[in-house]
Amino acid sequence: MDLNYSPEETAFRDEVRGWIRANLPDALRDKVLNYRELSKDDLLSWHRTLAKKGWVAPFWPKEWGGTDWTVVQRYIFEEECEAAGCPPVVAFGVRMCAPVLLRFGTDAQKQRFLPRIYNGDDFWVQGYSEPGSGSDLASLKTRAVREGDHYVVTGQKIWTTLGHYGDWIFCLVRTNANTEKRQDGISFLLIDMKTPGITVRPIVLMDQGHEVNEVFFDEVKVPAEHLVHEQDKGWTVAKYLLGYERMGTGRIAFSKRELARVKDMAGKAMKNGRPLLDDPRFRDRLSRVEVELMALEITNMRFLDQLRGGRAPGAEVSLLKIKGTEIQQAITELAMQAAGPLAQAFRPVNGDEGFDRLTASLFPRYCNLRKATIYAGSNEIQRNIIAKATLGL
Amino acid sequence: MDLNYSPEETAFRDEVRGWIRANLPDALRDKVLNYRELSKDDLLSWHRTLAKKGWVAPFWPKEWGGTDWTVVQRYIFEEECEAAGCPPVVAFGVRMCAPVLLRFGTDAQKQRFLPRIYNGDDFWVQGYSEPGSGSDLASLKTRAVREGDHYVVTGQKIWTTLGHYGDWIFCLVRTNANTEKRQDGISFLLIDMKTPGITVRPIVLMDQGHEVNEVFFDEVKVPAEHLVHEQDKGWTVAKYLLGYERMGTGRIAFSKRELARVKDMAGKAMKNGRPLLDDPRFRDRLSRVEVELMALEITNMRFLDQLRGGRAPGAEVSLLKIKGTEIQQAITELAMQAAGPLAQAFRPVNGDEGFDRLTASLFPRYCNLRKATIYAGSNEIQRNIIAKATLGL
Amino acid sequence: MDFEYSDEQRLLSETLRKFLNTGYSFDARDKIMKTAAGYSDDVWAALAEMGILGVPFAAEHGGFGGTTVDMMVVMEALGEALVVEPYLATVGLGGQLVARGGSEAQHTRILPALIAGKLKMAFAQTERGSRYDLRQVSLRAKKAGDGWALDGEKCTVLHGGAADLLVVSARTSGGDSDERGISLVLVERTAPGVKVSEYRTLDNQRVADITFTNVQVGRDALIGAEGAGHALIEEVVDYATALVSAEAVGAIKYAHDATLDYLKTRRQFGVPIGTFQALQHRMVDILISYEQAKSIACLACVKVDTAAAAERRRVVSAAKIKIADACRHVSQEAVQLHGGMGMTEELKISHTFRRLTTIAQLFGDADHHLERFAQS
Amino acid sequence: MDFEYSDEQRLLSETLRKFLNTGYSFDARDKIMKTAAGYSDDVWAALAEMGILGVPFAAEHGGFGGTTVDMMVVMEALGEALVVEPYLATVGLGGQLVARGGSEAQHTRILPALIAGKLKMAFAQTERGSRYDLRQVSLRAKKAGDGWALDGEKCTVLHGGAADLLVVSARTSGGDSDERGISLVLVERTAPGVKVSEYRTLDNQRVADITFTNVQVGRDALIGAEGAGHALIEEVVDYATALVSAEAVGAIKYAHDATLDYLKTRRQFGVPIGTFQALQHRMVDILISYEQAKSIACLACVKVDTAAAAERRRVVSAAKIKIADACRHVSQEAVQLHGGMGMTEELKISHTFRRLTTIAQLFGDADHHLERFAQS
Repeated sequence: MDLNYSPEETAFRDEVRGWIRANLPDALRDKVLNYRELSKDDLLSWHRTLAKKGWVAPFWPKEWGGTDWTVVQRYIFEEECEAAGCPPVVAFGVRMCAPVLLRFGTDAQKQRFLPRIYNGDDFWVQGYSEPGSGSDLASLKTRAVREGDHYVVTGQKIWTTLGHYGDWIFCLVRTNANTEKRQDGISFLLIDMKTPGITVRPIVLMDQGHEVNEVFFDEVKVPAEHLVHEQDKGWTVAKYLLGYERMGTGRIAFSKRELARVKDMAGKAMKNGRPLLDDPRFRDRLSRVEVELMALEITNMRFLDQLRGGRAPGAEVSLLKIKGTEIQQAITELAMQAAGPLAQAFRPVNGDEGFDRLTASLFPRYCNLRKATIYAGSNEIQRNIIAKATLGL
Repeated sequence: MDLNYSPEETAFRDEVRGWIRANLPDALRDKVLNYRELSKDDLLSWHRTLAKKGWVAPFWPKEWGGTDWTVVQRYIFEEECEAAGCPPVVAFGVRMCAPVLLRFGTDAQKQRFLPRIYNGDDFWVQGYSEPGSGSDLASLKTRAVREGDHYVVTGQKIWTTLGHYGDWIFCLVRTNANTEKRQDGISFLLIDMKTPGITVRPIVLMDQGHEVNEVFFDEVKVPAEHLVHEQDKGWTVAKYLLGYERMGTGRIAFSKRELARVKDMAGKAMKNGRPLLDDPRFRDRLSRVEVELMALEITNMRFLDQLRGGRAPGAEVSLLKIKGTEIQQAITELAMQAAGPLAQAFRPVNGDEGFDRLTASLFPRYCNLRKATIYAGSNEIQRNIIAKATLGL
Repeated sequence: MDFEYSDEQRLLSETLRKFLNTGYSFDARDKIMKTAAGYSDDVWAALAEMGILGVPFAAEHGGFGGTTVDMMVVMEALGEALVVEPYLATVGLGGQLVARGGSEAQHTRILPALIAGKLKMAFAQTERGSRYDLRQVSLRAKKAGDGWALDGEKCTVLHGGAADLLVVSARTSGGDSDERGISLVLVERTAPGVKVSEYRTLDNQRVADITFTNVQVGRDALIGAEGAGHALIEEVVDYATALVSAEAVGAIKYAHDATLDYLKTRRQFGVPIGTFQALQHRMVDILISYEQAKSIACLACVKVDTAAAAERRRVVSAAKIKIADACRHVSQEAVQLHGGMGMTEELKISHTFRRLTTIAQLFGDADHHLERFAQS
Repeated sequence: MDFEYSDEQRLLSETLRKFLNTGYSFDARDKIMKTAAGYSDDVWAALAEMGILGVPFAAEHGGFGGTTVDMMVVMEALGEALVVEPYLATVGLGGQLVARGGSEAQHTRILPALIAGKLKMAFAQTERGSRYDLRQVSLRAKKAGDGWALDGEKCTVLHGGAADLLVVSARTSGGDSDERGISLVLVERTAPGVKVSEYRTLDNQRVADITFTNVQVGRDALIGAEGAGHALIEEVVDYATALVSAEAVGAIKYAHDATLDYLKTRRQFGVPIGTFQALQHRMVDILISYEQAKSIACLACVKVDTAAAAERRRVVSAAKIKIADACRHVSQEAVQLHGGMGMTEELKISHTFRRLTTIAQLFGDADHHLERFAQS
């Protein structure tokens, strides 16, 4: 065991850092670091820059564009991207749809979709949750009826993140309503969002942002060739995907950057004539978060290291999700508290001259991050999974 | 609403304080305040002193010796007793057996037992838990078979607090093993512990103290007149008693005294050349406990106030138990932490000259108080009760 | 001691709640907060009509001479309904400074109008670097002719944009963090040199940054003696802290009820999610937080009327510590147990979350009051 | 970076665990801790025989030149078995002070004997008022003839009663809390003027209060330069803190396993109590604490060998913060989930509870290390 970086790893870090410095546009970085909304173009342009360099999907098989990096290299890369303020690579295509296609897709599906995912030609989103099916995903009702060489899809999805940007959506749909177990009779479909019959409606969250959507399907015709894996066997695909979905939710490198920013803010905010950061009350809460994050950084790599050889991530990612999201939330809370009374102003009513947008974004961010313990399988569901799969309870 | 004490209440407090000062022996007070083990005689002698004054069972009906005090007076009395270092009035007789007899006992039972309980002639203990029946009390197996005018009792009780002091024990026993619901077929028996066939064995807890016991019953003959309420209807009695059992577990006045003592200790212990009490890290944990206790003091009286008119305590006492025991535990933990490295020495190996017994008792007390969230219905059971009875879940 | 609301208090509560249940539904509130002003003149007039604006003021000015426990009844109801009108700013802060520290002339000029709903007030106290420290005042008032000239800036003044009349804490002597040398000055919001930048808050109230550039006021604009404002400020802020503690109790009550209701009605895995023991136990902890918050708020409301300053500080800070912790605990758990729905603008629970988050920090977060409590 | 134990480390672990599983059962330990000495000479000899006493020391003295990660393997195993022998005091403290700060002559005299199991050591550092502050040293060493004379008292010295040789921190110059002026002095426990009051601890180890009355030692009794002991003390205490962090990980592992087993086997209401969701979620939190504690202990063990002093301090304090929190969380939950049985002397879980409680405070509680971490 050696938790120090090797000279090769340090050299790799320098290479990544140099490349980002040369390729990340200032305007984009500033948007990220100031918590501004990123447009579809913002997201895709950075995706394409990474794709051109060959770094957009490091963990894919080498033949499809992967880099064969070690777990440590992947973490270094992630850390450098976050530290520099790179936009995220949206997970739905690269981290979710692609692993599914690689494992379950036909050759034709792989050939058709993987290069386009890699190159950022399509913006993918995820159609899982329904109004009645949140934690209990298997109770989903959106139905797909096979008619000739098409499926006809009718129903509703909810909480579709960035659905308003979506070119394609992968969906779980019910193809058989008469099975004994509800998990049977579900299929995994790829749907072109330009198909007639699809309506996307925004859901405004309490931070006043538009991030999630309802997606309505009204007799949407989906070519049967866009079925992934066998009909009625979509639950197998869904289970496989769950681990990948949650793997990205720990966001350790992101939290490292954000924690550093809170430290910076608290070093500037004054309390009783001294920096707030020197106030033991505030500082200790921050320190405990920092320590948890230091530990989670190691836990994360210990766990990922065990996935060498291509095993799909299992219950261990649930632990990373729980702790990672708790840390993310704690950091937004500390930032808001550091701002103190100044955190109250949200939007100017009469002119915004001199308005401090960064401070104004802290309370909404705290609100927004409450989602972290709810989405991608609530932390309660994650605890159920660990109890069952890891502990055997 | 007025949460200030009235002049009458303040006068009452003065009266109680004066009487205790005149009647509590110094040696007994010192034993209490130094966390020494109290003998049966210690407990009973103070009980008898209170009985002589007429203050041993304030909440009993006036005809049996109650005082007709208001909720506030009862709390003032309790607070003064604790603050002065009075030994506790052991609950099993006065607070548990007596309310049961008052509610369910025959006239003969009341006449026989209540005055003896009042005067401290008998030391009562409680025979509820069994090795296989802790939280799931209704699964108890100790059986009582009716033979003529006796029951013959065989089985085992466990966690019998102060069982080694016991003259009498009230027990839940199974009189019918063939009922559909396990709650049916249980009876409530009063048993003289001098009856042949009873064996008491100590259980040593991790604080090395002897406080709880196993009690074995081997064909113990119990006169049928010592059945309380009807045969097989003991669960009704048990449920009635539960509220009373838990009412005493909040121990707010006790915690007030103990918190004051920790403050005193932390005011004397030095850290970085200043009193530990001035260290914001230590102080804030203490303050939060203090604030919870301030709130619980009001919550306690708000709830007890609602019991005016003689309603038996319900799920609300579960809340007092949960919060009260959490506070008790937190205080013992703060005390141990205040002592720092000095908390390690437990018992002298070679001579005890100058040995600091008070400091040495802090770690064992922390260990001992872990019981508070386990006994009298674990706090998990209390949460189940509130969820069901108060919240309707 | 006595643990119950009086019959009068129960009547007050019923009257106010009846009005809010009918006239202040969640939809009605939604419309109000989206107006330009961010509050409703009609609602304000109705509150005046019902006497709610006059509860704590003396009968001679048209008020009811109510205690802080009477105000607790009001604030609990306003908290449960998430009322956005500038009640706290006007009645709990500005009006109190006048009532407690003002001259008879000031009383007569201001209080009857306030109670009648014709005058709104705000307290301009916080500055950019002052955080929760009431002694930190750098806005200066200098003698100018017969009166005073104010120069400086105030920040996030609660409902400063809606106020007709501001009470401004201004330094007339001493250094920026001295306790002595702070004076309280009455300033018309529309006076020359006053510039108001108004902001919406995320919990749909309003705050304002206000700059004062050579703002001239007369000698009669001072509340109390020159330079001796700090004690009154602390007293009134303690009073307002007790009030928001009560408001929090009302909002926590709503969060408790709504979450319990959701647990009973939301079904997953074929059963109401309230049948899951892990969620039951967490719901119980919400209940415990509510009961403890209510108890400590009661204590604070009683003691701000009856205790000497030292004891008042101690109890108010104790209350705010517990209230801040309970706000945080209950709001976070309520949203979590609501799942995605709890995050949405369309459910009242997300608004309650935001209000509780704000209250947790208002007049000092838990850390601030832990420090003050330790010094008491 | 590399996240796995090496083959050698795995072998070390297996060897030691095999010995402990057979020779150090819970019953065997019970007998040992009830003896007059409170530890077993046979076990000590066996540890020497297996080379466990020599793991961190240089090969030239008979050791294995192991890293702190090698020691982590040892400490985890000792922690899981709750070994009461004075390993930490001898190998982790006394022996380290000699190995890192001592002269060649001291090395030759002490280390081979220690590694062979013929010499036990302890570090007499804590004083009655010093709490966890390593600079607070008031025991005085004054020049006396060719050597030194010691006067003063040390408190709760870990295994001070079992030690043949003590390392005593003594003030040779400066005020009671100065960083400079602290010297390290070797003293035979049986030297004239040394009085040892030995105590059992509740976790069945031993500590001693030791008074020194005009205790005479030679000039060669000093470890390192006169007055320059503080840096070495801090380095070695950081090292020992990393070791007890690893010991805690072993004990937490046991608490996790035993509690999980109890949840699966203890039945109430007709089912194993591990079927109750509220308990499942709490068991998951125990697992998370274990994994996080293990990660931070790994980090500390790696960094005490490889980092410069500032980074070492930061990481060791971070580790101790998390370890202290995890000790508290896991020990309390383990006992709670065991119910009454968890409170009894006869179950190993209650002993694990006590050891974890002690470790949480050893070499500084969470508060101490939070303060140090904030300064780093």
